[in-house]
Amino acid sequence: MNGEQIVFWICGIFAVVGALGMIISRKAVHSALWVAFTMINLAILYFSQQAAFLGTTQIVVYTGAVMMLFLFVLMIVGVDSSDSLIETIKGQRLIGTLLALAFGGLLLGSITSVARPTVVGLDKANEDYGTNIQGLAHLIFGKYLLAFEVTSALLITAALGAMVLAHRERWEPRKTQAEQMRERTLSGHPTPLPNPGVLARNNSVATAALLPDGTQSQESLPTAFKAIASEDSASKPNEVTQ
Amino acid sequence: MNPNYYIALAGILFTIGALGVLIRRNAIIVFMSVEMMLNAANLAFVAAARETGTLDGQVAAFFVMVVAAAEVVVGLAIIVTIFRSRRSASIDEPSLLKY
Amino acid sequence: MSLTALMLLPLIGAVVVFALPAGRDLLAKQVALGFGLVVAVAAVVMGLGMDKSNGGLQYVEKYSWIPSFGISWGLGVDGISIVLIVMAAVMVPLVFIAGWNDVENAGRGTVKGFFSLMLLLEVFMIGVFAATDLFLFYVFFEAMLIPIYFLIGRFGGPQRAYAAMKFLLYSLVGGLFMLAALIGLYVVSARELGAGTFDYTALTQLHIDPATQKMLFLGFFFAFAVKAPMVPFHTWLPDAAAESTPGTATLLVGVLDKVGTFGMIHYLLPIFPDASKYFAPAIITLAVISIFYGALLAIGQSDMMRLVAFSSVSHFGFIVMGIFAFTSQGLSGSTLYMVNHGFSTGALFLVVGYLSSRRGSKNIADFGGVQKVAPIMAGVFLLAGLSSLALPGMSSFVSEFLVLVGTFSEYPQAANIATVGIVLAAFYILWMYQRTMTGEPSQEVSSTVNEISKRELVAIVPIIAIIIAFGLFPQGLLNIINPTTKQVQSTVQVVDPAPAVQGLASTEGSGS
Amino acid sequence: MTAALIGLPLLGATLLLLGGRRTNTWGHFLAVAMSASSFFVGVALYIQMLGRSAEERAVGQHLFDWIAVGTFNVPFGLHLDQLSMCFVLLITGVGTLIHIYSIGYMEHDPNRRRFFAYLNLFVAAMLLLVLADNYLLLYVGWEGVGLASYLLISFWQHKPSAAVAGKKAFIVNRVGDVGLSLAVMLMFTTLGTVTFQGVADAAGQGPSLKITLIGFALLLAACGKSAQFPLQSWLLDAMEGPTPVSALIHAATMVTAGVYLIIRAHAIFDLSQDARTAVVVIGAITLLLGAFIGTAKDDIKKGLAGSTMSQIGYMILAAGLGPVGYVFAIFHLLTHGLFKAGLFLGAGSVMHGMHDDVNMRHYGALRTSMKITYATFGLGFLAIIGIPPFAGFWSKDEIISAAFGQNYLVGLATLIGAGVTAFYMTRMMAMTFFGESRWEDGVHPHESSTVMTAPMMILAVGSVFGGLLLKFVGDIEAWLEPVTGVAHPTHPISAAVLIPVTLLVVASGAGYAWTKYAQRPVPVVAPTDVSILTRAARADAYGDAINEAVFMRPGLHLTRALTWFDAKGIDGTIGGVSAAIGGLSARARRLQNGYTRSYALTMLGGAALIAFVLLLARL
Amino acid sequence: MNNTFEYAALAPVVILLSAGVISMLIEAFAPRDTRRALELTLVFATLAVAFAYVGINMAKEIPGGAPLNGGQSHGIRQLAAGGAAAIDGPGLFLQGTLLLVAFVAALLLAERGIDPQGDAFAARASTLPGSEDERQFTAQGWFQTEIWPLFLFSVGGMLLFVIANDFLTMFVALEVLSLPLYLLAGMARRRRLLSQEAALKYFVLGAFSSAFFLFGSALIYAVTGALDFSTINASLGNVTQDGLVLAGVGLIAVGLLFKVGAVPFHQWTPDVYQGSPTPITAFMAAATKIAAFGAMFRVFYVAFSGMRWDWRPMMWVIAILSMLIGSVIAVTQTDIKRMLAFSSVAHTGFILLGLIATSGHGLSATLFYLFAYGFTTLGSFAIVSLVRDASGEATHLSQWAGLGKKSPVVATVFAFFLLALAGIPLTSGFTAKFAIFTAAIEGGATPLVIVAVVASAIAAFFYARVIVLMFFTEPPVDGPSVVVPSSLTSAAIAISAVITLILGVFPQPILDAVANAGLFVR
Repeated sequence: MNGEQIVFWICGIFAVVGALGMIISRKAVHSALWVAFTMINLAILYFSQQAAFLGTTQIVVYTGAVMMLFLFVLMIVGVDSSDSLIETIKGQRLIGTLLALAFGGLLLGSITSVARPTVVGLDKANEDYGTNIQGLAHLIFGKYLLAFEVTSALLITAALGAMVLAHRERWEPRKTQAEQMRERTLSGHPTPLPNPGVLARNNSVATAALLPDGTQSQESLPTAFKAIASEDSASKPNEVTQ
Repeated sequence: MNPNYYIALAGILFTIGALGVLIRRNAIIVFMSVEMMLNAANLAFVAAARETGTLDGQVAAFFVMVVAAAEVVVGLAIIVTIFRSRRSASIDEPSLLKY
Repeated sequence: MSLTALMLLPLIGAVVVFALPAGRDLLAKQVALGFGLVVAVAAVVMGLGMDKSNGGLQYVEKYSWIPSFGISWGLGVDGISIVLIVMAAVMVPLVFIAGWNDVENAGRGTVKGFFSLMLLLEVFMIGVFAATDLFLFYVFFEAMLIPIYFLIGRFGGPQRAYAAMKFLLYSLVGGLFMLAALIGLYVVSARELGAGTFDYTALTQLHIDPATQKMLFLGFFFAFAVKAPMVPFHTWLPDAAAESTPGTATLLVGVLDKVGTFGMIHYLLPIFPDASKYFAPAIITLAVISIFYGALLAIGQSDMMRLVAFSSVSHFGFIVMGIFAFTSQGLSGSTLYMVNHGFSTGALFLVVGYLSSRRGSKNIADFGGVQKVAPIMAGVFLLAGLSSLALPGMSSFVSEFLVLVGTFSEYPQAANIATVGIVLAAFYILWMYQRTMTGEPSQEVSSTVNEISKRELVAIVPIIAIIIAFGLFPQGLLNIINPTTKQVQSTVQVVDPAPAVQGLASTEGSGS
Repeated sequence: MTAALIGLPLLGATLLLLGGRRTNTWGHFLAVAMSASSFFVGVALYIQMLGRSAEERAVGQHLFDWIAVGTFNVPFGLHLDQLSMCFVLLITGVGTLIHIYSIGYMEHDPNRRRFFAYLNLFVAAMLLLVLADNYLLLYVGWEGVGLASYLLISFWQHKPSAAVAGKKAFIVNRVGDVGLSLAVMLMFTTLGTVTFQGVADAAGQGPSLKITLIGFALLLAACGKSAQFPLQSWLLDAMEGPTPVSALIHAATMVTAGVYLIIRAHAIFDLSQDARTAVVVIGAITLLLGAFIGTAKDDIKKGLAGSTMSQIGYMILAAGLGPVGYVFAIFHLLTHGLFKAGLFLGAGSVMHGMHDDVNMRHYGALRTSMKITYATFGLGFLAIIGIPPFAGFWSKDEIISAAFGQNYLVGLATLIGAGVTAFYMTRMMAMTFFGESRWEDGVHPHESSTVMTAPMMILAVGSVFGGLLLKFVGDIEAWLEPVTGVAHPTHPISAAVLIPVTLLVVASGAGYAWTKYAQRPVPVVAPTDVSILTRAARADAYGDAINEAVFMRPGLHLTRALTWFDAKGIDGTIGGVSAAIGGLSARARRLQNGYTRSYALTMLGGAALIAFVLLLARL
Repeated sequence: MNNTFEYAALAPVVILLSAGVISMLIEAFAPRDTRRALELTLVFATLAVAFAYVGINMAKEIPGGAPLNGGQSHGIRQLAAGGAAAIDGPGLFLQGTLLLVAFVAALLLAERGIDPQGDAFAARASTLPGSEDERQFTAQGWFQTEIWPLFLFSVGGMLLFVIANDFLTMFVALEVLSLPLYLLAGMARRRRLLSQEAALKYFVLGAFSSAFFLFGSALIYAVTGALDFSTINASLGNVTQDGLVLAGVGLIAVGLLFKVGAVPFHQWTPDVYQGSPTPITAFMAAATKIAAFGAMFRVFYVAFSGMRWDWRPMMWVIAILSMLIGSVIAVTQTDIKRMLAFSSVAHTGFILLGLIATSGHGLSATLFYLFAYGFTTLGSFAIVSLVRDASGEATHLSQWAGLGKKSPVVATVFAFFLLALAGIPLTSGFTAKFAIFTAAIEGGATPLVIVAVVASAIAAFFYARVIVLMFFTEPPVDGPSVVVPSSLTSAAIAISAVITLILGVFPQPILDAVANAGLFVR
């Protein structure tokens, strides 16, 4: 067993474990970490495959940036939210697993159906341009220049998309502190509104706070929740319920 | 070393990724599974590049990373939007459109 | 007068009528009738102008249309198509007169819409018979559905939507199978000729291998059998006929359905001679079944329109039988039958329409004793009925007998059995007459059913005159038809079977 | 000239039908005039014909080419020969008389004009039938008379029974027409022609089986039109029509068309012994059946109708005897036309006097109050039962004699028929004109007007002298010989023996009836405790019942079953297919369950499917 | 290696993407109330200029573009950008088609006269559905003009997609065209939850399918060592026994079949079509299908043409499933948009016949079909957007009852589009169907044509049903009304209708064009 084989088997198994971990972990954060783990292992495999630049990029872009973005969003949507064990779609898990096995079997079967010819190796390809990175650069800015340029459109789209969907513009000028003060005083609630779940038995955002007299304070609920309630009933189109 | 191993590994990862899409309900994990599939493809590209002695595979893998990054942004933006209006990241939740 | 111009006339009429301001109902009717009459006259003139020594296409015109597919705007008529065109053109103005108040009676739709659609339908009816390009034929074949669909669906009875839908779907399904076969034929022609073509003459000269012929034949035949309609593809007809206005039903059954049988004689036989021969026994069997099935079902109907529709199923059985007998008598007889059936069934539908517009019902049981309150109506009804049952002396007899004798020489058993069908025809017609016209009129009948009006007479009398005239002088039509059927026979490479006793027949003909 | 024969009454019919009410006042005169002028044309032609030698008497007239397709070439041509001439004179002569009679008989009918139009139409059609020069044109006349018969039987359409009877007549006739159609088709395919002349010329070379089949088919046609067994049932019902119609159509002329047809096609029958045998058998059965039915009828017209069947049975039988019988068939046809028309008109006159009551049990002793009717009817009676020298004797006797020449069994049948005829005619005579009166209240029988009695008297004269004239003056045998061929009858029993025997049989039949109905009182209500035979005869020998059971009821069941099948089977199948598609669709759209993961699952399945198919294609 | 970058040849793509960037800058810097005018000017000008460039490219024989395919030298053939893009007849034809479709779609996108609140897009997509923010933005008449850069990028991606000549460029182009669509799908003004759901589904499944595409490319690359189609085709000629190739072909097929919406990769179609803003649905249904089929044909006709005996059976199965399942499920649809979606699935099956024909005729028939279908679809969805009640579009079929009474013109035009979709003669749909069936029979796929005929028969049912509903049924009491659109939508409908009619009656010019387009460059 040479070094490459050792690396392959170790990192390969780790990668698979990470992948399995991703789909098995109940907590989303754990899954994210498993993915990161797999990616790092893949990066190592890249290194051993004469793809040093890619290995680096894998770690920087993927493990570093992309996975962090995932984690960040996970934080937004609730770190500790976890999938329940009960499958809601009947038979989905079983059929899915079976299908995946069948598909994987067919895939692996066809991959292994023919013995690969001997590996050419990248030494020659790299040497044409100097190093691996230079070789890549040559291709990216030569043969694949079009794709490269077009990728910019992709990135702009991504930025634009994130902005359109996530950026909340103001439809009125920002209030000054004085205005806010005045407003609050006039509203009858000089003090901050109770948070959801305050003094209630659970602290979900959906549970209204209890006022000292024991009644529920509707004001404690975020407007979105009230909105959802109305939106759900209002916008539910009659046809889809059939 | 026989590149079949790498490609087989890629296949396994790809399948696992696909399975993840099928059985996970958290939209973000589903999305991670898709990323896993893309990574599997990258592995195959990289292995194949070495096997065939061309750099195109590595370039492809590079582009995939860029594309994936852009995709992630858009995807997560959509997921966040959905989450904001539904307070849930479950991919099963938005199922009003059916039949 | 070119055929294109003949088609353009009603098209202009349709547009003009449609463009008239709303509310000018009478004007719309008059304009439509004017156009209908002009077309009829033009068609008759063209018919008279046919060269009777020539069985091939005449008035041929051809303009390139879609050269990529070898499609052209090719029109031309032979002896078979011209008589059908003339029949259609003559029926249209009569239907206009007869259906003068159909729209008002239906209580739906607009008058100008109705007449505009009718004229549009006439365009397609002429086109479908005149097309010499198979593709063009198909286009008209399908395009015809649209005006009829709206005529049924918009102006029909209570079940009109269902009937229109059923009609459309049946026709479309048939048409789609024909489309597949049509394309197959095109591909075959491309293979054989180098460039695909839809030209009728070129197609009749193809030598298609028998197996392919059979497949293509079946595709076409299915479409034609649905249209014709033959058992078991007939169930759309009673519904469509019963739900549409009498005028629509007349054109639908009297003219439109002829496209099916016309297609058989004009396209199936010359283009697929081997397959035609191969399938002939089976089709003849089906035709005989149609004859009886239609007749028996007609006996069982309680609705007059449905009864007439089923009788048509029976009549179409005769037509198909004659066509696939391949004898000159069968072919000419069937062609003549198509014309005659158009008139006789038209007459029946129109009279039934007169009755139902008065009584507000097409139900046989709602009538009785009409003869006493409206004797002329009853007389007209009887005449139409007698024509339908092929009373000798009327035109339908000539064609029916030709079909029978033509079939008899090739398929004696089929003809024997079919002959029995004429008894059933007498039964359903006379029984209907008995139940509706004879006896003492009920209170409702005597209060609602009044004598036939002048307008109604104007519509129906020409039809009956034609029926009787062609009963006595069918040769005028046959002289036009015969050369073409002869040509069909030579294309199919069949000859009439010779009688057992030779030598005498040839000396006949000069009359004794 | 020949065409004018047909044209005149046709013109009359057309004018009357199209003219409408305007012609009400004078329409019947026009009809009579048309019929009469046709008769005079016929007489003129007859005289012309007499002037030519026997071989040249037949004349053809080619009017125009009617139908010509391929070798099927049918001219619209007329053919007037001696045989046709007999019919022309009979039709126009008797027809005109009946037209005249009808002026009186239909006097009070609001639709008299229409009636006369139909009568004219009938005459035209009947003339076309006998003048056509080919079988297909004959067919036109054949159905034309059927139509006229239909219209006239159901003339009183408001009576359901009349409407039904008309329809029945038409339909049963159509069954016969099937035979005619088949015969024409067989002729064309076998002999290549459908003209009389062509068929006669070619028949000798035709395959014998085909010739026999043609004969059978023609016989079927004749059975329908001539009310022969088994298509006899319509004739009795046809008596629903006005009595002149019964006299003209259902006694004198139309019903004899079958006889005409067989004789016209004698070339076929000459060649086929089997076909002739069948004709004889049918004729024998019908003559006995008709006579049998006649014995039990209380309805005077139905009694006469049974008699008509029976007499036509004689003619058919005679025609089936071949060349020896053709002439006698026609002979009997002509005499029968005269005396039966007279009898019917007499019956009509009686009914006229009895307020349209047809039940003989309500008659009796009419000889005093209706003297002319009594006399003419009586002469007709003598003619029909075959008392010499009245008309019927000459013709019937010849038939009986010829029948014995053929076969003793057949001869016996004709002999028995003669006896039964005597029985039922005597019964009719006795019940109507003799015995005590059994009139219902308020009925005051009176003699009919002259316009009615005159034709009766003329016909009575014919009944008396018709036979003599035809046999000895007209020499019918020689007259018809060029048409029907030469016959050499063999007479195994000499006339000297046969005539007395026949007369004896007739006398005993008449005598038995006389003792039973004239000398004993006739119950006003028909007795019910009668023998099976009587019951059968009253029920028309169960002809209708058999039709009902064998054709009508199964037919209706079949129709009902098919209607069900059409709705549920065919339409149901197609509806089922669309319902199945709909159901499939409704189920399949559930797959679209709204869950993204489920869609992904399907996609993965699709990917696996694709991989599978790809691998499969490699194998 | 040829490192030139043929700007002229690639001009349409470059123009569109540059315009996208400019449009983005407008969003960033132009005052709010001038944005619409600027964006519209930019968009229509861009489309027009790009179209002109396509025309120029079509017209000229590019000097460097020597005929690459042996003797068959007719048509324009050139590889551009180092072989990453193939400028050839089919590619240019599809680009032209896409630009025209985009033009019409842009008219729909720009429409503000139908919805009383504004255009079809949320005033601010980032606001919560039903929130006060949303109400305020709407009330103040804000508009999400960011749809325009997204739209331009998407069109640019499509233009590239149909000429991409290697898997990498194709993948990137795929993403460029898809990502904006994912976003646009989620930006509806009404029924925003449904719209967002559509976006999520489209996105997740789209990403899922691109992964398949990508993995397939990787496998092909592993075998051939190349990503560009001509090299792949050349190499695959030698490698036949390799399972990897099959797997690669299959996986690539999955990715592309998803985009065209073929069964069993179709399930996103109805949901996304229904949920998206209708102008986007129209654009997506027409343009995406054109672009995806263009790419698919290039892949299978160029890269995998030597393996047609392998992939044809698979395509048979897919085509049969698409035609039948699409038609069958459409029968019971009660939502007009979903019905049209399933109809589009069935049409995908029909178009696949052209692929299966594997011939020049198959290709040109498909080009024609795509052209015809694109406009018919645009027109149909445009009309869907006109039928509205208080809550927005009234897409439930029952609400369409009696439309012929209320608005005969709209109903008639819609009926015309339906007839075209059903393939009735004298409409473009018929000519298209005819062409493609002809090609299929020539290619030996007669059984498929018979299946297609059966499917068409089933399909006729639901098209006819809508017509029955519109014309022969009484309108419901409180039914929706038909809004009179501004000239934008009217123009879009008119253009679609006219093209649908012309292609049915006088299709020869376009038939010539597709025939002259010739084959793909290799």
